[in-house]
Amino acid sequence: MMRKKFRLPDLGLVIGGSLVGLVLICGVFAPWIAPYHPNDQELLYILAPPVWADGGSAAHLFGTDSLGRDTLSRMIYGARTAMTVAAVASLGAMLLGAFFAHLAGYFGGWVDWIISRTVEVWLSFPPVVLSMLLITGLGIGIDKVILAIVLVDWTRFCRVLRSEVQVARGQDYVAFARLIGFSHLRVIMKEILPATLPMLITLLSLQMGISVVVEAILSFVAMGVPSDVPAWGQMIADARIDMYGAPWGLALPIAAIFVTVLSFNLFGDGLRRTLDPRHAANRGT
Amino acid sequence: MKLAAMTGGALLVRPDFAFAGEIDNLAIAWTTDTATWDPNQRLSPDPQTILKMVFDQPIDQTSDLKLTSGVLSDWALAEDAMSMRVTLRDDVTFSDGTKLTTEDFRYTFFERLNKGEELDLAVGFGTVSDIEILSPTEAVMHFAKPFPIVAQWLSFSASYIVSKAYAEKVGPEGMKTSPMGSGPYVLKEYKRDSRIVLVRRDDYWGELPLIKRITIEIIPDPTARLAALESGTVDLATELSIRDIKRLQQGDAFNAVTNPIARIIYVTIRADGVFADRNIRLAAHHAIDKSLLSKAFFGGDAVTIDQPTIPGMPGFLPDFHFDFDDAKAKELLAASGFGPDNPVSLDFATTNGQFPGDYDIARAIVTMWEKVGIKANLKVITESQWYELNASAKLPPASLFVWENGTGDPELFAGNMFDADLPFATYRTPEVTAMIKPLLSEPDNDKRIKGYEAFNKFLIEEGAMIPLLQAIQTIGYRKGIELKPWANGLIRPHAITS
Amino acid sequence: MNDQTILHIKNLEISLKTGHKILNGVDLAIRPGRVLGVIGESGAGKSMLGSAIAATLPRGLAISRGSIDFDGLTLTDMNAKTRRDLLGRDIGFIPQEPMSALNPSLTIGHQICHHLARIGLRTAQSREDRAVELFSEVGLDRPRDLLKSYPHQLSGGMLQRVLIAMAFASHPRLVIADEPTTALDVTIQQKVVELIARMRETHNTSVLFITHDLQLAAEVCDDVAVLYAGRIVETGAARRIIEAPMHPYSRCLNLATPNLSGPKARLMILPGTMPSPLERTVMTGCEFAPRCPLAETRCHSSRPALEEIVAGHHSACHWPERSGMIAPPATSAEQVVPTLGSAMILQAKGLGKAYRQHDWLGRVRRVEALRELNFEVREGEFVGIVGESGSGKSSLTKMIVGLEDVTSGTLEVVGMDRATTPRERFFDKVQLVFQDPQSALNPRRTIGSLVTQALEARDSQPSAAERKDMVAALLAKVMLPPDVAGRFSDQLSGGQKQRVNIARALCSNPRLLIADEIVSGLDVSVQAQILELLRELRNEVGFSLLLISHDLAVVRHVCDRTLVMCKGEIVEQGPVEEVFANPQHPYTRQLVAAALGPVVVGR
Amino acid sequence: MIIAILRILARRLLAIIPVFVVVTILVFGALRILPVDPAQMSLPPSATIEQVEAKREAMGLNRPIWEQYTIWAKGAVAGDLGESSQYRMSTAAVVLDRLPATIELVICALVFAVGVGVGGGLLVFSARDTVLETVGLVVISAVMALPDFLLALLFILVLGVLMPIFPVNGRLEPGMQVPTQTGFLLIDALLTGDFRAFFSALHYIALPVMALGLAFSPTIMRVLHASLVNTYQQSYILQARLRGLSGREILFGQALKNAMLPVVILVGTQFGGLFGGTLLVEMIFSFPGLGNLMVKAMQTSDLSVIMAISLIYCATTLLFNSLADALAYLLNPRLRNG
Repeated sequence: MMRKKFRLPDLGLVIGGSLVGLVLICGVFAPWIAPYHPNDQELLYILAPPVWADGGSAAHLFGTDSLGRDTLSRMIYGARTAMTVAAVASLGAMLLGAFFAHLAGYFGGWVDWIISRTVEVWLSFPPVVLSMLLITGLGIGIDKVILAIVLVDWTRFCRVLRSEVQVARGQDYVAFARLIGFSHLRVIMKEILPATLPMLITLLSLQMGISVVVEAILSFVAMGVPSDVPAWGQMIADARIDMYGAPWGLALPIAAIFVTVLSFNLFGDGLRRTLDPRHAANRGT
Repeated sequence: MKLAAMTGGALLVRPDFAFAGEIDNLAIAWTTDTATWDPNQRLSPDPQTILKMVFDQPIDQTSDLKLTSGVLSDWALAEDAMSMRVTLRDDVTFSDGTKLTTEDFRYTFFERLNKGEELDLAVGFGTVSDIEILSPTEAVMHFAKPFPIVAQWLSFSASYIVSKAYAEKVGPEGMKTSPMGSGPYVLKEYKRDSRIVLVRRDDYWGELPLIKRITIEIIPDPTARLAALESGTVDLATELSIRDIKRLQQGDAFNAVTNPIARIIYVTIRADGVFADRNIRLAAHHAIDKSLLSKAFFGGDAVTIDQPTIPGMPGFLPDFHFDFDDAKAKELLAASGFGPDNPVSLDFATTNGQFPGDYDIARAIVTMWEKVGIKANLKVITESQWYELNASAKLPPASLFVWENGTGDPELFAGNMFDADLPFATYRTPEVTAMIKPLLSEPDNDKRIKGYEAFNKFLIEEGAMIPLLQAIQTIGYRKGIELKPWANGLIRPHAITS
Repeated sequence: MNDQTILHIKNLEISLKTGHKILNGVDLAIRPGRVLGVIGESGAGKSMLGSAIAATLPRGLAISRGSIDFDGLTLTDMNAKTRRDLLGRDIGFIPQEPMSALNPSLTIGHQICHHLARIGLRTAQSREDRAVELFSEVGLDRPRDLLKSYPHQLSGGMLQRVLIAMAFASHPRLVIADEPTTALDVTIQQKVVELIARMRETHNTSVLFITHDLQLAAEVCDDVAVLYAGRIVETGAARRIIEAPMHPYSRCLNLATPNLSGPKARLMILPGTMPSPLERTVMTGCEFAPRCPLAETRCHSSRPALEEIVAGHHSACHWPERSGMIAPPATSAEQVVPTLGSAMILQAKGLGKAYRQHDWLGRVRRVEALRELNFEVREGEFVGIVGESGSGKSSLTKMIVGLEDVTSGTLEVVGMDRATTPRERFFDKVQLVFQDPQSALNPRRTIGSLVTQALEARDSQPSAAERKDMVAALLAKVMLPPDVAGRFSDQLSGGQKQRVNIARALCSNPRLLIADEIVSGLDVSVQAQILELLRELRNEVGFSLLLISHDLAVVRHVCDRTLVMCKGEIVEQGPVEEVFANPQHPYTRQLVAAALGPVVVGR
Repeated sequence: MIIAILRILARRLLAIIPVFVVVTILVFGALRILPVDPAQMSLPPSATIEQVEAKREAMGLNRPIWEQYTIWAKGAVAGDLGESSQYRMSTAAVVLDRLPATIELVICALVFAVGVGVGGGLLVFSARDTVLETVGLVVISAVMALPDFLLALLFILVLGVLMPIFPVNGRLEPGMQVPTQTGFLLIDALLTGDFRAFFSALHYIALPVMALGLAFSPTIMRVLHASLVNTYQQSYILQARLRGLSGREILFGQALKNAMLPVVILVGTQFGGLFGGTLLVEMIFSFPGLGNLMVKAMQTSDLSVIMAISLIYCATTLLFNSLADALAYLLNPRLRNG
C-alpha cells in the first residue's frame, strides 16, 4: 500500500484531468468548434467514410452517418450532452446520497435501519433495469435522464459513504466534540464531513464516468435524449444498422465514451490517491 | 371451377419439371414470429405468410392481387351487397382428415365473432349478421349493412377458415398454440421467436408446392438475416437492408429483388390543432422531396406516390400528381403568417424499427420541414402506442405511418384510413365522413371505384394526408431457386421453384 | 566472545536506501541455552534484529555491512531457500501480538499441524498427537478441542501459548521473542514469561528476547544489551545493568520507570526524543548526548566506543562510572500532597450499566458491563482505577462523561445527577483525555484549533487574538513549544500528541479530568514525561483526576487512592500505598504479584 | 458448520421476503402510473370504446390501486402473472420460456468474470513492486472504462464484422435444433449428446459472455489485488514467513482465503449490475432471453411482462446477494460464530 502512493504519483490525476478538461471544452464550445450543425443532413451524401479511409473527404473528417450528418460535429455536440448529464446528475446523486449516508452513519439506530432498508430495496433493482423503468415512466429528455440517474445512483454514494461516516463517527475526536457540546449538525459539518470529503469527491468523479455511460445506454435504447439532441449513445444506435458497411460510424462514438469514462476514472483514482492515501489500494468502484 | 384451373395454371410454372424440381427443405430467414397461431386473431401483415401455409383462405389472390378461387370455388354478391352466396369446394380436408364444410366457414366468419372472441377478424366481418347454411358446400352470408368488398376481405389477412370441431375441442387458448388447418403444410416443430418447421401434406386438395419441408428461422436482426443467407444456413431471407440488396445484386452469388408491395408509407394528419389550417397541411406536403427520400433510403427503388393507393390498383389516378415545391410551401405558410424565421411548431410521431427506414425517413422529413418553416419535434412511439394515442385523441398532429393493404382495394386504403368509426382515422371531418359513408356501402363496384378516385383526389388536395412512398419488400435468395414475388408481400411456397 | 555461540551478529549495519542507518555496528552473541535481552525504546531499531535474522526486513531496508552467523553457518551469504529452511526448524519466533499472529480463517489445528508437517511429521495422527502433547506442555487445557477452534475463539494468552508451542515444536536452537508480552494483560504477562523461561529450560534453546521493559528483561534474561538509536550502548549481565548500569541511558531508563515498591520518587525526565536515523547521520558525537544529564562538549564531538568496563560488562560512554551518580530529580518542596477539598466531585451509588447486544442472528442479549459500583472522588483528589481489559473501566468513563447513559443506580458528577441534568451543564466541568491520541485528535485541525476547540461550542466566541493567547498558554502548560500551534497532529510524536490531548482537555479548566490509559503504549521516557506533567498540573491548576490504567506502578505513582475493578465490579479500594502494600482481595494480590514480577524472581 | 451456513441462508432468504414485497408494490405502482391503458393494450385495435370499458371492468382497473394490487398479488402467488398483451397469452408462460437463456448467460458470465478476475488479480499481485504491476493496474482501469454494452458492441465490431470469428446473433446456429429439456441450451445439448450443437451454442454464447464477464472482471481484479495487499500486511503472514513457508504456500495456503472475502462480498453486491447488463447485451446480440423480451415489452408497453421480468431481476439479485452473504460467513469464521 505504501508503494501505491509512489506509483506514478499523480500521472493518473494529470492525464485524467486534462482529458476531462478537453471533453469539457468540446462540450462548452461545441458551436464554435464543430464544423457543421449536428443535425444538418446531406441525404445524397450518406455514410461517407472518414478522411483516412479511401473515399473519405476532408469535408467530413469523421465521415457522415445514415442521414448524411457530420459525425465529427455530432461527436462534439455529443460531448456537450454527456457532460451536462455527467455534471448535474452526479452532483444530484452525490447530494442525495451523501445526505442520507451522513444521517444513517451518524445517528445509526432506526434512522440507519430505515435508510439501509431503503437502499437495500433500491439495490435489488439492477441499475440498468431501474433507470429504464424510470424513463418509461418519466418519458425522455435530458432532464428526465438526469433525474433517473440521480434516483438510481444515489444509493451508490449512500452505501459507501455510510461506512465512511461510521468510521469517522467511531473516532474519539467526534466523541470529544460532543463532550464539549457541539450540536449534532455542527459535529457532522465540522468533524465528520471533512473526514468523508475525500471519498465523496472521489466517488463524484467516478460517478461522472458512470453517468456518461448510463446516458449513453439510455440514448442507445432510445430512452434518453430526444432525437434532435445529439448524443453518443444515439450515434451508436444509428450506426449499428450499417455497421457492416460503415464500421467507423460505430467505432468513433464508442471511442468517445471510452475515453471520457477512462479519463473520469483515472481522475477519480488520482484524487483518491492524493486526497486519501488510506484508500490507495482498497475498494473497487 | 374454370377460374380455379386457370389460377392453377398461372401458379404452375414449367409443369413438366414440377416433380423433377422438388425441393426437400427450404430455410427462410423471417423477421418476426407469428406470436399467435390463431389465424383469425391478428391483421398484422408479417405472420400472414406463415399462417397462409397452414390455413386456407376462402378466396385467393394472384401475384398482382387479382381475386382467384381458393376454398370457395364460386361466390356471388347480391345487388344490394347485403348478402353473398358462396360455394365451397367439396374436396378440402383439414390436416386431421376431417372435411372442410360450410359449418367451419360459418364458425369462422360468424360464430367466433358472435361469441365475442377477441379477433381482429372482427374489423372486416363485424358486419356479418348471419351465415345461412344450405348444404355442406353451399352457404349464404348475410350482412348488417352493405358489404361490397366482402370478397376482398375473404382474401385478406386473418381470413382463414378454421375447423369448428377442432376449435371447440381445444378452445381459444389451444388455437393460439397448436394450429390445425386445411393448408398445404402442417406445423411440425415450433420454438417461439426462434424456429418454425412445416412439412407438406401430400393429401392437400390443391396444387402441391414443390417444397417438401419449410424451415422458418425467426431472425429479427437484418444483418443477422443477411449473415444467415450468406453463410448458407438459409436459402432465402426477407427484409434485408436496401444497401445489402444492392451489394448482393452486384455480386453474383445470390439473387436479390426489391418487390414493390401493397403497402404505403405516409404521414397521417389531424384535422384539428395546427393542421386545422389547410395552408399548413398543404405546405407540409409540398415541402417533402419524396424522390430524395427514395434515393437516400431505398436506393431509389421505392416508388413515390401522391395518393393513398399504389399504381395499378383500382382507384389509382395515373395522371394525378402533387409536386415537391418548397417555394410553394413557403408561400402557403407565409399566407398563414409563418416562415423559416417564425416557424409553426408541431409534434411529429414516428416509430423506430417498425418498418425499414422509418426513423430515418421521419428525421429527414423534420429537416425538410424545418427548411420551409415547420418546426417539428420528433416523438418516437410504438405501433401499439399509436393506436393508444389515436383512440384517446392524443395523437400528435402528424405521424409517420405505414399502411398495409393485401387486397389493393381502395376501401382498404382510403376507405379504412378515414372511416371515423375505425381506430385508424386521424383526419376526422364531417365532410370526409359525408363522402366516405356512402362509398363504404356502395354495392355497384364501378361507381364505388369512381367514388374512391374522387375521394383520393379530394384527400390530397385537402391535405388530409401526405403519401410518401410505396414500400418495397426486399428478398435475397440463393441461386438455384426461382421466386415469384407477390404484390401483397407474402412469400408463397407455390411461387418458389427450382 | 569467541567460544562457540548459537547466534553471532558481527558489526551489523542496516540502512535505508537513502543511506540513513537504522542499526549501526551491532555486535551480539548468544551462547547455547542462554537468554539475551535486547532493550530499547521504539525507534531504537531492536525489532530489526529479528527481521535481519529471518531476512524479512521491510522494503527499502537492507543489511549494508556485517554478517550474522547462526550455529556456524553464515546466514547472510546463504541462498534464500536454505535460509528459509532454517526458519521454523532451527529458529523459532514468538510474535508481539498473538491475536493477529494466527490466520483467522484456519483452525488452530490446521495451522499447527501444517507446521508440524513441515518440520517432518509424516502421518496426520502423529501430528495431532504431537500438537496435543505440545499444547499440554504449554499448559493449555482441553488441547483436543483447541485443535478444532479458530483463533478468534481464544484469548490472547492462550494464543500466545499456542504460538510458543509452535515456536518450540521443532526443538529449535534459537527462539526470537519480540515483545512477546506487551499486548497481554499484566497477570497473563507473568505466566507467559514464566512459560518461555520453562520451555527454554526443557528444550535447552537460546532465546533472543526483545523488549522495551527493563524490569521484564531483568527477570527473564541472563545477559542484556541496551540499544539506543541503532547502537548498542551497554551490554552485560542482566542484574548488573539493572542495579549498577554503566551507561547514563540505562540509568535514566531505570529512573524513569515507576515502581510498585520503595520510595515514591519523582521520575527521571529525559528531555527531547531519540534522534531519528536522519538526524543521526549528521551527529558526530554520542547519540545520547543531547538528552544526557552528564553530557559534556566532548560527548557531542566524539562518539565513545563500546568497551569492556568490568569483565563481561561493556559500555559506550566516556564516563561509564559516572552513570551511577545520576540521581532522580529531588522530591521538591511542593511535592506535599495538596489538601483535598471536602466537596464530592464524583459520587457513584449502586451504579450499573447494561448493554443490549444484537448478535448476527439478531438475537438481543443483555450484557452487564458494570454492577453495583460505589465510590467517590473528592475535590482535588487523584484516583486511579486499575483492572485488566474487560473489567469495565472504559464503560465507566463513558458514563461519567455522558457518552453512555446510566442504566441503574445513581451517578453524581460535580454535584449534579448525571442521568437527570441536561448534558450541556457538564460540558465545561468534566473532560476526558482519550487513550489513543491518534484517534482523539482530528488530523484535519491544527493543534491550535484543537486545544481551543472547546471554545467553539461557547455562545460567545473569543476574538482570534484571545484565542491565540489561550493556545499559547495551554501549550505552555503542557510544556510544548508554542510553534506547534500551527502544525497538524500527525506531525507530532506520540508524547507530544498526548500532551496536546491533555492541553485540550484543560482548555475549559474542568473540575474533573478523566484520563483513560493515557500512557499505555508510550515509551518509558515519554511515559515519565506525561506522568510528571500530570503531577505538575495538579499543583498549578486544581482538578480531580480519575486515572484509568492497567499499570499499577503508574497509578501508585500519580494517585492518592485507587479502585481495583474486576469483571465490572469494584473488588477493592483505598489509598494506593495500602492497597498495593497489602492487597486484600485475591485478584488484587494477583495483580500486585504480577507487577512485582522481577522482584519475585530477584529474591 | 453446514448447519450454520444453512441457518444463515435461511435467515437471509426470510429477510429478503419483505424487501421483495416492497419491490413488487413499488413496481406495480410505477407501472400503473404509466400513460398506457392495459385494457386497450390487451384488445385488438378494432376494439370499440364499450369493449375497452368492459375489459377495464373485467381487469378491475376501475378499482382503487391497492385492490388492483391485491388482485395481482393473489394471482402472482398462484403463479398467474396476467396476460401478455403482445403475445395475447399467459405472461408466466412467455417469461418462463425465456428465463433459462438469461440464467445460462448470466451464470456463464459470472464464472468467466470470476475466473478472469481472480486469475488477473493474482497475476497483477504476484508482479507486485515491479513495473508489471503498474502496467497491470493501468490496463485494469482502462478495461474498467468499458461497460458491458460498449464491450458488446466492440466485440461485434471487431470479432463479428472486421474479422468474423464469432456469430453475433441468437443462441444457436440457424438450422440446428436441440430438444428442450432443461431449457439451458448447453446442458440440453450435452444431455442429447449432440456435441455439434453444444459447440455451436458455445460459439454463439461466447461473445455475450465475454462482453458481460470482461466488463465485470476488472473490478474483481482490483478488489482482489487490494485485499491481497492488505492481507499481506497482517502479521500472521509475516508469522507464516517466519515459520519458513514458501511464497506460494503463503499466497495460496494462508492469504488467498482471507483475501477472497471482499471479492465474494463484491460479487454479491455487484451481481445486480452484471444481471442488469444481460438486458443490453441480450438486446445487442439479439439473444433470446429476458432482456430482449423486456425491451420488446417496454416498446409495446406490455405491462404484465415488464412487471414479471423486473420482479425476476430483483428476485435474482436479492437471491445472489444472500448467497454471497452465506458464502462470506462460510469464509469468515469470525462472522460464523459471532
